Amino acid sequence: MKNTARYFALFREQTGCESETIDWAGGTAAELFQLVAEKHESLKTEAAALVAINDEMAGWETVLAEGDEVLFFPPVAGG
Amino acid sequence: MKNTARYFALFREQTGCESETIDWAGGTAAELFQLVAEKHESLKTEAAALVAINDEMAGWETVLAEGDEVLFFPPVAGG
Amino acid sequence: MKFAVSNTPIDVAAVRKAVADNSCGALAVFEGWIRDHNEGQAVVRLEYEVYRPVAEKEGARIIDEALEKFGVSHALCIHREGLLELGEVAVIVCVSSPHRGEAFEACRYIIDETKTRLPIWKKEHYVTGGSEWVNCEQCASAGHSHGDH
Amino acid sequence: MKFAVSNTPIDVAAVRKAVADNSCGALAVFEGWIRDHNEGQAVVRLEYEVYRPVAEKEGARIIDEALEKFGVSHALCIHREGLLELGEVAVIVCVSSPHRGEAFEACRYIIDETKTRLPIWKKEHYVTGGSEWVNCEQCASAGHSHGDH
Repeated sequence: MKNTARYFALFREQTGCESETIDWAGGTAAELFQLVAEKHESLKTEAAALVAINDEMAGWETVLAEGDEVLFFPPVAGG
Repeated sequence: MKNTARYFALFREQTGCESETIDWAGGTAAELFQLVAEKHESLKTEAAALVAINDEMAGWETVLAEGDEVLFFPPVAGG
Repeated sequence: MKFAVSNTPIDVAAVRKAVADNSCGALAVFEGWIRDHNEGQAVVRLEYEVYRPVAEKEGARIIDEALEKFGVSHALCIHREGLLELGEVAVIVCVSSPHRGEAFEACRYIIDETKTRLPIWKKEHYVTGGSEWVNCEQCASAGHSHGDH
Repeated sequence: MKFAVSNTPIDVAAVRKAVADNSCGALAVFEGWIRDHNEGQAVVRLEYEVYRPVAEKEGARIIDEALEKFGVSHALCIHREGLLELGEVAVIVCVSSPHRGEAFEACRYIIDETKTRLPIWKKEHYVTGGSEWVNCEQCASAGHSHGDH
């Protein structure tokens, strides 16, 4: 199935990419992250990273649906 | 010995007096307050009252010296 | 200056600016406003009586305690005296520091101590025409005791 | 409005005024300022990246949680995005309520949640010419974990 992956801040710099379509077997948000981390070697897993699906904050264990847009947020630092 | 007693806010209204000289046998600030409370019947003892001696905050058990000016503060309510 | 009593309206922007510092990442502010009610009574204005010689000395002491205790960079407190209308600022506390935790704690400490240690009294004037001296909030609610006579 | 992202300087006086209310006796404010140093490095400016669609929704949620949890009257948070110079206000939180305890607690809650839950990132630009994305403060200091992957 197809999902869009979007990268922000540090992740965008590490992947050199803002957004890409991933065609894969499907699974959880965490599994998609693992897949794109294998593709982009410089993308480092961060324990404090957050994920949103279709503009709503979500858990890493959420199972993705066809066409979901998955936002990968590196550790946040507002304020 | 002689001490000056000064009254503020509620205490000034209850005694109808800003300041007076007390000629007495001497003792603690608490004892002076008791004495003036007997003189001014409408002066009500307040558990949260504070006392200052010569413009410094003090404890009620402080023994007064000749000429000390004793400030009787009703319960405070700043802010 | 660390603590002052003012008989004219408090310039909030000026107090804030007085603690500005490029080495500080955090500012915590508390303002006490004249509220239109207290314990079920409608209030029209408040009158603050301040005994300045002790209030100024003890107020500066509270600020010094906060600077020492919480290690903040700057702290300033201004308290009004005289007649105040609804919505006016009765007291302001501004604290700046590198990080936010200590700024919040020092700000809270300063306003709490200011309300219980300084010779400042307020008289509420009611819509009904009456007026009354207000008791310290802890005393009124919980029989809290500052003295022992 | 409860939460907003701004790409122009924050008007502190206007935010304060937005929570004014004659039934409130207390205002608690927090401001985050651009500090001239971080972890030993001299900073010249900061750059904030904000993903607005999620930040705005989640920011409004944080304010609603604070209103509900602490029972305060009004709460407002504005966060900057873009390039900020030293001393500029990066974020402001204003909370008003009848009494001060809940105003302080709600203000602290809002800034703490804002710093850890919203998709906002900052890049520090150093005097030496380099720049770096800043990690969330809890993660940097204590291996604090938000996710589980």
